[in-house]
Amino acid sequence: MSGKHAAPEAPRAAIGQSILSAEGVTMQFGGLRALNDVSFGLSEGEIIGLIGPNGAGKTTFFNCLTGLYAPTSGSVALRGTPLPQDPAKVTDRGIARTFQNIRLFPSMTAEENVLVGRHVRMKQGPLSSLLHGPAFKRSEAEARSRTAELLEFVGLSRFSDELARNLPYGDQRRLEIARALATEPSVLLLDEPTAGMNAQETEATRQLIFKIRDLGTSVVVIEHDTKFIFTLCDRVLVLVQGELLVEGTPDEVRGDPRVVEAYLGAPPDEVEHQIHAAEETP
Amino acid sequence: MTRRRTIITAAILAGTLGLTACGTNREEGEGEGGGTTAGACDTSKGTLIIGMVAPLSGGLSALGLGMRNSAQLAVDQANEACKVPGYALAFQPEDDQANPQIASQAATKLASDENIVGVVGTLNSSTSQTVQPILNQEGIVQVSPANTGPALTMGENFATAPERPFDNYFRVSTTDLVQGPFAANYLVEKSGKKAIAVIDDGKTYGANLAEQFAQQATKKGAQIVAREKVGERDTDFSGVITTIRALNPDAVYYGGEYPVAGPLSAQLAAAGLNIPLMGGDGIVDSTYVSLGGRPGDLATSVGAPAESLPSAKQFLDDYAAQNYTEEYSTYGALTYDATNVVIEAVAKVLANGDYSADKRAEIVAAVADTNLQGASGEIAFDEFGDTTNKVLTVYEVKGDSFAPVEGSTGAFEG
Amino acid sequence: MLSTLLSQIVNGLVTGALIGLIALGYTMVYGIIQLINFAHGEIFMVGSYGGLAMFTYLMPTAIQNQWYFALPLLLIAGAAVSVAVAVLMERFAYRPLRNAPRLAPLITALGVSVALQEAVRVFYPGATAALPFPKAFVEGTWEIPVPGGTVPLRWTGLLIIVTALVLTFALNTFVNNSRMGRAMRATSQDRDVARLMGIDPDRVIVLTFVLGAALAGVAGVLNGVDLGFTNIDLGFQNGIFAFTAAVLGGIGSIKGAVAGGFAIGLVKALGGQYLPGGTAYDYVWIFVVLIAVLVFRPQGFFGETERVRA
Amino acid sequence: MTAIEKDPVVEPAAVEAPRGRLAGLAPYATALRAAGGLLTVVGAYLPWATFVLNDGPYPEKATLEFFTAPLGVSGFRLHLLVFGIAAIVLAFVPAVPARGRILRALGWGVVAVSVVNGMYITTQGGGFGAITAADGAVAFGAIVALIGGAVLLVGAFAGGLEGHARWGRPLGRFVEWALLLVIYALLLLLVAAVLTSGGQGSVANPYSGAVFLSFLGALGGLLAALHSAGVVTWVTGMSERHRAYSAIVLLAVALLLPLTAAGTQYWMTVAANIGVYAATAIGLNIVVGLAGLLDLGYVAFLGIGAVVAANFSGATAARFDIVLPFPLVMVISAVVAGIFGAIVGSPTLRVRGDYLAIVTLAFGEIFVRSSQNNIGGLTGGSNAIPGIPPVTAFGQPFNESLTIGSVELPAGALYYFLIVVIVAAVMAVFGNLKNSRLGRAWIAIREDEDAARAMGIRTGPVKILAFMIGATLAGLAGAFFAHKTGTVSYESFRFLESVTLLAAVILGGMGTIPGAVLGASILFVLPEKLREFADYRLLIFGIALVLIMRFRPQGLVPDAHRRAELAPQSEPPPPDGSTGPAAAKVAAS
Repeated sequence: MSGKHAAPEAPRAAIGQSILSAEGVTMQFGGLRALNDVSFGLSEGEIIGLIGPNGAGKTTFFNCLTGLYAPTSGSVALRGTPLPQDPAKVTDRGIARTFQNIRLFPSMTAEENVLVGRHVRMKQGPLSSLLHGPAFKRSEAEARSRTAELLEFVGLSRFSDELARNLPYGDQRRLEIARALATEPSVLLLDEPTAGMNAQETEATRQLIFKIRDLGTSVVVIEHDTKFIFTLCDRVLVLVQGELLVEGTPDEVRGDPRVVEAYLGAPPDEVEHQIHAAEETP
Repeated sequence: MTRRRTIITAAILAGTLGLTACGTNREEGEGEGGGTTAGACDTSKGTLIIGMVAPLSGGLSALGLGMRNSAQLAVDQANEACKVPGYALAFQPEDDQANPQIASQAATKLASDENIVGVVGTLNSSTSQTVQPILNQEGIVQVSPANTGPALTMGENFATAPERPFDNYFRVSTTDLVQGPFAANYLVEKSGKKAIAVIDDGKTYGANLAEQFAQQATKKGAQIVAREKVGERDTDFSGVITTIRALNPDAVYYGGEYPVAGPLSAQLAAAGLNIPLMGGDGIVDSTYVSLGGRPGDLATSVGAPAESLPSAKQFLDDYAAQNYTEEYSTYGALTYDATNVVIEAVAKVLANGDYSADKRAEIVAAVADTNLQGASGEIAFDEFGDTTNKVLTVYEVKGDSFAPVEGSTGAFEG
Repeated sequence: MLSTLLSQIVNGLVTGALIGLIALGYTMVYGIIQLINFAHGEIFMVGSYGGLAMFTYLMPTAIQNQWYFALPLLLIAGAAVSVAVAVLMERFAYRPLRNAPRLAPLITALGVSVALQEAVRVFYPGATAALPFPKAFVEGTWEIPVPGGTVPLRWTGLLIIVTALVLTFALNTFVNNSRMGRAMRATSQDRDVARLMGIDPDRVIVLTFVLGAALAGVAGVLNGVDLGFTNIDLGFQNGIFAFTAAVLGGIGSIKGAVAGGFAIGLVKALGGQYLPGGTAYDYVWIFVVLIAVLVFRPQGFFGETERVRA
Repeated sequence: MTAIEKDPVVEPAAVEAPRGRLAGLAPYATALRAAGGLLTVVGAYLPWATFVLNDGPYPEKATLEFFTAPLGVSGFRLHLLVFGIAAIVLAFVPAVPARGRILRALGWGVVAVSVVNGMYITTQGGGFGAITAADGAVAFGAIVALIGGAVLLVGAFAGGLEGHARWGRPLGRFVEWALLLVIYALLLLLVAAVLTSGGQGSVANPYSGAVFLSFLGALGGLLAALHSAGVVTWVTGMSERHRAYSAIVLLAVALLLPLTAAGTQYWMTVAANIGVYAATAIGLNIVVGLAGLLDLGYVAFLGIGAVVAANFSGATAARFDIVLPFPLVMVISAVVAGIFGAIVGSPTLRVRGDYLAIVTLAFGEIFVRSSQNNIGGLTGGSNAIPGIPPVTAFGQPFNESLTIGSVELPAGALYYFLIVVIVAAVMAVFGNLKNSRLGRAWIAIREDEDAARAMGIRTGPVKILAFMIGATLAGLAGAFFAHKTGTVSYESFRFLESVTLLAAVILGGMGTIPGAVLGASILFVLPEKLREFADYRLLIFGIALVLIMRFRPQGLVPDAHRRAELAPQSEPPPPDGSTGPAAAKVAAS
């Protein structure tokens, strides 16, 4: 698919087969054009960063990818098959996401949150739910052991029975990732996974995302923290006012004057300074 | 905040109590209560209870509370007059919330008391449907002042193969089978109305009454130009009125009660339909006119007119003398009679012999043989437990109340 | 028949104007705090008893029969009682639940509704049954001639229509042009931002309840004057109709509430006349319309955007 | 009960410092506590009424004399005596954990008992003279006891409140089984005692309401004290460790109720009606409690089930001339109600929140109006469908009494057994579903519908399924209802009944298994025990709804999840050193 869809800028580092692609996605809200003809491709095992100033349309783009919004025009395809306009079906097909403003199920325990993530992967019909037969017990046990693994994976085992709302903020973000992973996605979309985290937590998250990538899941990350993005991603996309401005490796993007100007509307040296300042105060 | 509120609440409570405070009602208290222990009567053998099942709360409580007071009046009078030698009578009203299920609970509660000698009620036919079998199990007599559904005494096939389902059940109210046709005969034959619009409120009493009226009126050659329903909670009937207005009726027959009938009559006039409204005993009430009933409106009621019956006048005066908070309402006189039917039967049975639950069968039999001059007229029961008093009178609104129509009193004979 | 059709339309307009007056209260309260104030129908009912109490217990007999003195007094009394009850209700039942889960205030509203109705039944003398209401206006009917007959319109019905239109216009002007009205609109957009702008949301919310209740009280008295009686059941059915009207017109919209009221009135009148089942099912048609509107056009006639209520 | 409601379950870590002015009283805490207990004991022994009110026609039984007997320590005075002595003992024994809390509970109990009895005597006696001094008689029992209770409360607060006691390590399995057996047996006796306390209200026994309320006050104080002492938590923990065992024993215990003092036809009838509402409320609990969809027309499903059953019952007014066996009728009723549930639930695809509530209300009203109009000749219209024959099995009609060997079961006991089994089955359905993929999907939708969709939950079908299953359970109850009541009338299925069902769910606790049963029981038992207040029934009901929402929205038996919502500080997780700006951000997001 990467063949079909030529990237405008430098050739990407081909990590694996292309898995997710968006073609000319445009999203119009009344008179406001939130996304204008955005195209991109994601390969297996790749981590892509999506940056841009506030209101650039990053989250809108995520919503288009996950079927929450129906794009005004353009298409999104997973492994060449167009995706349905239904978040539930998209998740079933293998795309999972987290939310910018954490949306856990606050009054469920950490374990239950992840179990809900197992929803699409569990074979358990209503009748089976009702009767609690042997098949039910097997699927429940399987789901619980998988859940335990995932909680272990993100480092939240000890909070298994804790209500999501009572978790510390950083752990809530991690739990959201575990919940998304429970759907066994081939693509994971993370919307500002380090927002509100301190340096230590940010670093832990970076390692977590690498671990996820190593398991074979491709990742797209929205983040304001440019340092985080540049040290994490294989490729970086810059979205400005709904348009894809620049795409390239972290180094290419970092050096591109258009980015710097559009991103902060200020001369390059100042921006460099501000980017670093931003890293200090999350 | 919370503390302050608590203090205020406490203060209000204290104030309320304070208003009623200072002294006790000890003196009155000893004599009153049930109003039964004092007096000259011999009550050495104990107390017997007459129960009631009626809606004392909720939307129908106006009727239910009127029933309660009227029955209480009958019981109090019986005690004063030492009707049942050796026993005091007590009255125990139970709320059925106009709900068949709750009625069954109330009936079961009464039925489980050995000292219950009879039950007066219910108001709604649907509640009686659940009360009947429960009282029947214990052989307790039930006398309803208000049920009108024919099936209660004649079974579901009342028209074709009447069969009495419960031999402990009686009623002093006439069934729709009598009242509806009686009204039809009068309106078609005496008043000469040929195009009649029939409206009901969709409740058991009203719907059946209207149905029986319509059948008889058709038989007598009148045309039923419209058959409409108004909602239980409706207050503005202009829709119904406009519908029938186009059909040029010369009279309206309404199956239902006065709270709707009064305003309906007023709105008929307001829409330019100056035709009489006729209804059943459910609209014979002093407030019918104040709610909008017009001179010329007609109603049928059970028994001979009050003026010709001293007992009826007596009831009205006695009720007024008691200063009850609630009106006696539609079923007051009938409830008073129903209670007296039970009291008379108990008195007769216990004149020779002490009470025990075994006596209940005798009480039922005594009720079946009732012959009583009541506030609503002669009361006796036929083989189904229906009142044989099929005498009805037509009333017409004159001035601000219903007055009997001269010469209209009579029995329905088909 | 033309006269029947026109008569039903007139009936629908009278009913609709009344419903619309009540619906204004629903729509404003919902617009500001997203609460279906289920008890608003009872505020309407309480208003009619307020007017009745004024007439029965306070009014000098001399002016009881002079409607131009009596009617304004009745209206003021009805509105005052409604407002008092609504303010108490807001303060003690709803305000403590401002940030509670969304089911809590709705259930509270149900409780308030039951309690108000019962309180009147238990404590107002004679309220167990319907009570006559003074006919404090020109009695009689305007027979409007049309081809093939006449269309009767009670003068009191006309009074209701005119009052509803005038009050709606006044309310609309107030909300759009006054300082307080602007505060109301700001609060309905975003309570927190409004607070930052120096608006006291509590005051605005109370004002909303006051305005809605005053209109409901006026409607209660007018309804009594029109029908010649009042009862405690009035509130429930009219309240639900009014809510339907508010939704139909687009909740939050003042024009919409009244337009919705007229629409509901017409559905009831014309549905009872022309749809199968007749008047026995007119009530059902209103609910069918309600369901259809909520399912297919939840923003109503004048709703600007589709509100997704979570 | 009173005391429980006034005792929100907040568990502070350490001794809560006495508040405000009470702080100054801390040194005198022990003295105050002892004095309160002593006053209570004195109050119990003093006469309570200055007069002998003969209220009722039974001169020998129905007097207020038992309030005046100088040393008659029985009934509520026995409760006070026990509470007072307990308070004195606790005041001087420092080793008892959560002492302050227990004392507070006892204090509230004393206050409740003395207020109920005092107010009753006052209103019956016509003024304060009745409980003070009048006509040469003195009776300060109520006032002394009330002061005792108040002093006890002040003493309890002044000494500071500790956290709830926690105790009881897990014992051996068989020891715990035996203990649970004893506890559940006590529970059975307690239920029977509540039902029969004060006796059956009648003209012969006009004091039943007051005696019952006083008993409730004492019971509330006792339960609150036990809760403070950690007993309730301990028992709950034990029963959770042995869920299957507890379920079986509780079922057996419920089936034994007809053999207790409450085994009368009257209470069997009431219990069967409670069962109908409980089963329906559990169905509603799926819709409201789990899936978070408010349904204001729910009683219609009960009605649909009842109408279906009535039409296949052989009643004369039935539409069909077919008589089907009861188990089959139950299945058909449930299925038909379930289909209607799916129809009523279908707008959930497009409508959310309070709008959905109104849609369901509209459906409920359409049902009432249509059945009143006898739609399709199916509902009997205003005449209802009467004369539905009782369920029979092996030639034994369920509405009659039955003697097995030497055990005589009251009439209605068979219906009671049947409804207990039905309710148990419905509870099992609810419990199983709640702890399954489907149940978690419902809760997820309740918590955050968009997030649920993002987790792959097809919210539409899942929500409709909630309506369908809930309606099915209601339909099941409806079939029972038709035969038990014998009449199916539209009058049983009005809006107010839907509100009552909703109130049962909320009062008991949304989303919990025992909640709906408890709620339905309270909503039926209280009006039955307090029939003399029938005039105020709905007024109190309305006000109670408001107060519950205000002060205890989580219900009497809160769901573990929702309880946490209301007291988020319970057992905070160990800090992991990285929580920095977390709290503020959570609030902001």
